[in-house]
Amino acid sequence: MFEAQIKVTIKKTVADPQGLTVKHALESLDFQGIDEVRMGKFIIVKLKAQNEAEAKAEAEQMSKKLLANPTIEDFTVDIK
Amino acid sequence: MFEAQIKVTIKKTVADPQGLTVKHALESLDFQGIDEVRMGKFIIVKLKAQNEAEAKAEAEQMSKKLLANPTIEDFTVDIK
Amino acid sequence: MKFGVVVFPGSNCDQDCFHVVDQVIKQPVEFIWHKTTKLDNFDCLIIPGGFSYGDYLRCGAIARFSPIMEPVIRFANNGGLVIGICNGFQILLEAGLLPGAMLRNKNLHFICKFVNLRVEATDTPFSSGYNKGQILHIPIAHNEGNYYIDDKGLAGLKKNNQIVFRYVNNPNGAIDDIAGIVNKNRNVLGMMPHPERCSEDALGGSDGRMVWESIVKWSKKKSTAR
Amino acid sequence: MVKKEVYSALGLTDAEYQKIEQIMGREPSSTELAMFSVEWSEHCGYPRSRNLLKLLPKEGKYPALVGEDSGGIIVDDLAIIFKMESHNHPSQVEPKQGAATGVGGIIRDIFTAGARPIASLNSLRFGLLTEPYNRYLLKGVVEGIQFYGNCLGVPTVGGEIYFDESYSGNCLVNAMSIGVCKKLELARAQASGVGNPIMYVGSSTGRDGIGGCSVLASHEFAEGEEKRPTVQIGDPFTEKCLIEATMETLATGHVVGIKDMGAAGLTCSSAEMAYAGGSGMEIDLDNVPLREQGMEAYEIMMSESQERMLVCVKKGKEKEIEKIFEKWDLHGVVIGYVTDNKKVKVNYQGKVVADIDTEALAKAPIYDMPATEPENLKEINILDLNSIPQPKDYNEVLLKILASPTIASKAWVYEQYDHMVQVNTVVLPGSDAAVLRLKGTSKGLAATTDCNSRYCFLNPYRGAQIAVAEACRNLVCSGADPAAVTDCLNFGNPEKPDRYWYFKNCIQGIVDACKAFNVAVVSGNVSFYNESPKGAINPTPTIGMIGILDDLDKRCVSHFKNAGDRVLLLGETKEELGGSEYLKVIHDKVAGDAPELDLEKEKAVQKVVYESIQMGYINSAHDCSEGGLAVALAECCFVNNLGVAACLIPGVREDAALFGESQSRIIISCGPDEVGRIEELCVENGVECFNLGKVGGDKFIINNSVSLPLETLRESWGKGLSKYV
Ligand SMILES: Nc1ncnc2c1ncn2[C@@H]1O[C@H](COP(=O)(O)OP(=O)(O)O)[C@@H](O)[C@H]1O
Ligand SMILES: [Mg+2]
Repeated sequence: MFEAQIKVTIKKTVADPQGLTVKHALESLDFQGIDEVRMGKFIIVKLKAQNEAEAKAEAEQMSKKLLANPTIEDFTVDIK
Repeated sequence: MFEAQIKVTIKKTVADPQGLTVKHALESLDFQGIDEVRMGKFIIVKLKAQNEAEAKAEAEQMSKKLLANPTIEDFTVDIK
Repeated sequence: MKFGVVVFPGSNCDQDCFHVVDQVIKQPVEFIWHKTTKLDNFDCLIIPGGFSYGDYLRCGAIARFSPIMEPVIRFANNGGLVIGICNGFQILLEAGLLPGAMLRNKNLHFICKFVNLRVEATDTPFSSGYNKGQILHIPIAHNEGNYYIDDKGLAGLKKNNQIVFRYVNNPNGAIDDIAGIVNKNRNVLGMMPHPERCSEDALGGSDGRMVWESIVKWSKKKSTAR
Repeated sequence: MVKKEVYSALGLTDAEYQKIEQIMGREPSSTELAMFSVEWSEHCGYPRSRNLLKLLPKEGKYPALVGEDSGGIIVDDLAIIFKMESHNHPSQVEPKQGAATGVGGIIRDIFTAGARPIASLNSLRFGLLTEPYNRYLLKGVVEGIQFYGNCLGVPTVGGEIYFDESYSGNCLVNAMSIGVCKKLELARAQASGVGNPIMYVGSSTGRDGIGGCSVLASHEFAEGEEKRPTVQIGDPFTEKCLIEATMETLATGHVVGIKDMGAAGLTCSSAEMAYAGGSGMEIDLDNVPLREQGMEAYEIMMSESQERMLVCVKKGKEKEIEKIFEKWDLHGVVIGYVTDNKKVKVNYQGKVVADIDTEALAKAPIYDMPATEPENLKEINILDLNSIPQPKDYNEVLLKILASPTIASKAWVYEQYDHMVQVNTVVLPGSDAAVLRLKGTSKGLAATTDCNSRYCFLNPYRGAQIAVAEACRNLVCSGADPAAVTDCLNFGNPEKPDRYWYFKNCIQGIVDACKAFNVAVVSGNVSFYNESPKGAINPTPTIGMIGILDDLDKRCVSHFKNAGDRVLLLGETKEELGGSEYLKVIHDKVAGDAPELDLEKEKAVQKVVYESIQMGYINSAHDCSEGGLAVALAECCFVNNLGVAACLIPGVREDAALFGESQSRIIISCGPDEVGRIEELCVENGVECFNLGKVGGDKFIINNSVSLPLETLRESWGKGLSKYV
């Protein structure tokens, strides 16, 4: 059993309204020196696979097909 | 400038209907051998700090105060 | 002409669209369950609003893979009329029938209220009954109606006159105030506002009714031309 | 021997435990003990309130259905089912999910009665928004309601929000839902017919909301494993599928009974369905779909996992029903059968884990609680108006009151709710009551929730009467005939006699007012123990009410429509300031008595307005409530941007004339030609009618007291709430 950790983030070129709002919220809580906040998704998929490479390939397929929207999002997959 | 990567996950004991729905969706796309899917948040905060330890402490404070909901969520902070 | 309303689990404006077609413009209409794999002789498909699959991953992302979507795509590619409203628009984007994507509303809140829309293109089957520049009073109700497309895509939309509706006062941050677009072939429309919610005077206005009537008129013309 | 700590932690008293042993004739198993503890709790069994709830009228001018889980009325061949329920404590801990599951629960109560939900409302109370946690609660609760309700496609069409210190540490979230079906399609919440299968449908079961029962873990089971009770998470997508699947299931005609697994989950639904059907039930927990591993029997029986129901179907039809749930990707499994021995028998892993008489379980003991008037109330009730200095600048005072979050525009809230889906909402939020059309008829339905808890704190009997009267008034202003009531009674700890005194008097107030208006109380809910370390909340008997419009076209809204229309005030303005928003916001005082209320006068005013609307005499009608005449008049102006020039009511001091909250008053506007007709109606019915002035312009003027541009008023009123969020 492998655990794929998939991080989906909004592309750099696309504005992230949620990140912007969270940044303001943090600042109003007196956190200083924040340059930028970006909000994304963190998806854990536990799956059976022969080996790590296969698990990774599988999780990448899932991300490409469903978990991320290529028009606005990037993703990375880590296997734990 | 440091980049704090914050992963917010739903506590193990708390139901995650979103994860369940995504699991079904992946299965209907013919991905097999999935044991579980859990949905969380991935937040990137770029911030100024004296050093890594300070950046981490700061990001942990942010998570505690705002980014994660301690009643139902856990979080981890990595500094990149 | 025959309308079909596609029903996904979580669709919640399906009955409203059905009601308007059936009771207001009085045309034949059927529900189409999302597990259906064949479409029989529909003239116009409505992909209704709602929260297909709860919008749990991303709006429209999961519905896009429902069995019905293959025949819907084929239908569209053969020139059939498809109108996606709200969640239906999001599904059409995910399915690639229309370009772009939706982001969260700029204020991060669900917004339900009447807004003003400007009709930008009347050379589509869905808007031919309006006048160019006409202002429509029409409800929106969405969390993610902040339309996004990259610069090149936006230039393409403009060049081909694909922008059908713009907000007069942008409520959600959508790029270039875009509220509704058609594909290049002009037979697929996606719009965030809900024409089915303002097709009867009792509901505070009937500015949306002409969307349905335009479709019927276009369809009649087409069948007599044939 | 079961340790005292265990049953006490479950909330059972020594006497109750002894009674349970006596019923069982032996020491109860842990599962049985847990089952008794929830069934006899206030939440399910109402031991401390049943005696008083019995007094609520069950009959009124519309045929009433006072039933098992929810209630309703019959209108022609339709049944209109509605109920209100609290989710206060879960919302205080986790506002988004607490409010979301509150909405989910009440909606399940409606569609398990066979009625399709057509509208929701909510009544919310928070502490002052100057405190960050209260802002967090407000945002979270609204987020939860929109998240759940919008996804379901049930429009949230109305409600109310008040802010008061007494709710700091204990917010109130009362959710109301309304559904409609053909009278003949009503479903029952019962199990009967020996051998009929019992099906579990919906989501799987986890350790959600097991609450106090977790002590059983330390009682009998090994430590170590994480068995902490957890927050319930709402899953509106599943609920939406559950609604559709349930409607399809009921349409087959194969359903004997159906019940939501709400509070106390499987325990409550199994025991109460069997009891209502006069039968017994045997269930096998091994067949219950579980979400977590290693769950104990008591955990499965207590779990409050959401989006689940129990259905009793006719023998041989289970496969057909299974198919429907399969279509919607939901669990639908047979977990047991109806038996004839009037017991609930529960098996798990080859053992009988519970075997209890249904009646003993379903009939919680009833307690007579002592009630005494709070010692300091008489003192608080004293208000010498001479000690209240009259302000100099009424412009400033009006702006300040309009900006009070309790009074200010609630658009920030209701614009986050989809209030139009289902295309029935013909009067949108922002008026006195929401109005929905009833498709397929020419009729309409109006709905409102009301309660001024400050009045109830000062005078519980009259405060509760006012809540009912105001709800009726809001309906009448919308053109509806007030039809029936649901309530949600939010109070402090009933074991404290002063709290119970409030409870008792509020109920009496509701009883007498409902009788006066000839309306039944068809459903309701009690929420006790609403206390924080600082004390109890204000007594808050929220009234939810629906009204019927015979002719949908004869509906009315609260805002002015035409420049040149005349503005009349119906009803008498007295010199009273007790419990007013003015006294609180401007003088920082909660004192005096609640405004006076004469139910006969109230009925007369309502009759005049109702008839005037029916005759088509008037263009708008708005109830004068919190903030008094000046605020109500301002509210009439905003929607269509129409100003007003009005004169001052003579005979009372200026602040009372502007901001006093005298009851039974309605502001109407009408064409100049109709004034005489309305005055005539007033004379006939003995109602005071005062010619206030004229609609028009872009200014808001009240004699020499107030003169402001309408825009200035709108600015204060519009941002009063939203500036905090
Ligand atoms: N929590 C809420 N949810 C939805 N609508 C609300 C809520 N609170 C207030 N509203 C709406 O805002 C409007 C004003 O409410 P309120 O000030 O209580 O009116 P009134 O005093 O006439 O009863 C009403 O239409 C009401 O339904
Ligand atoms: Mg009110």
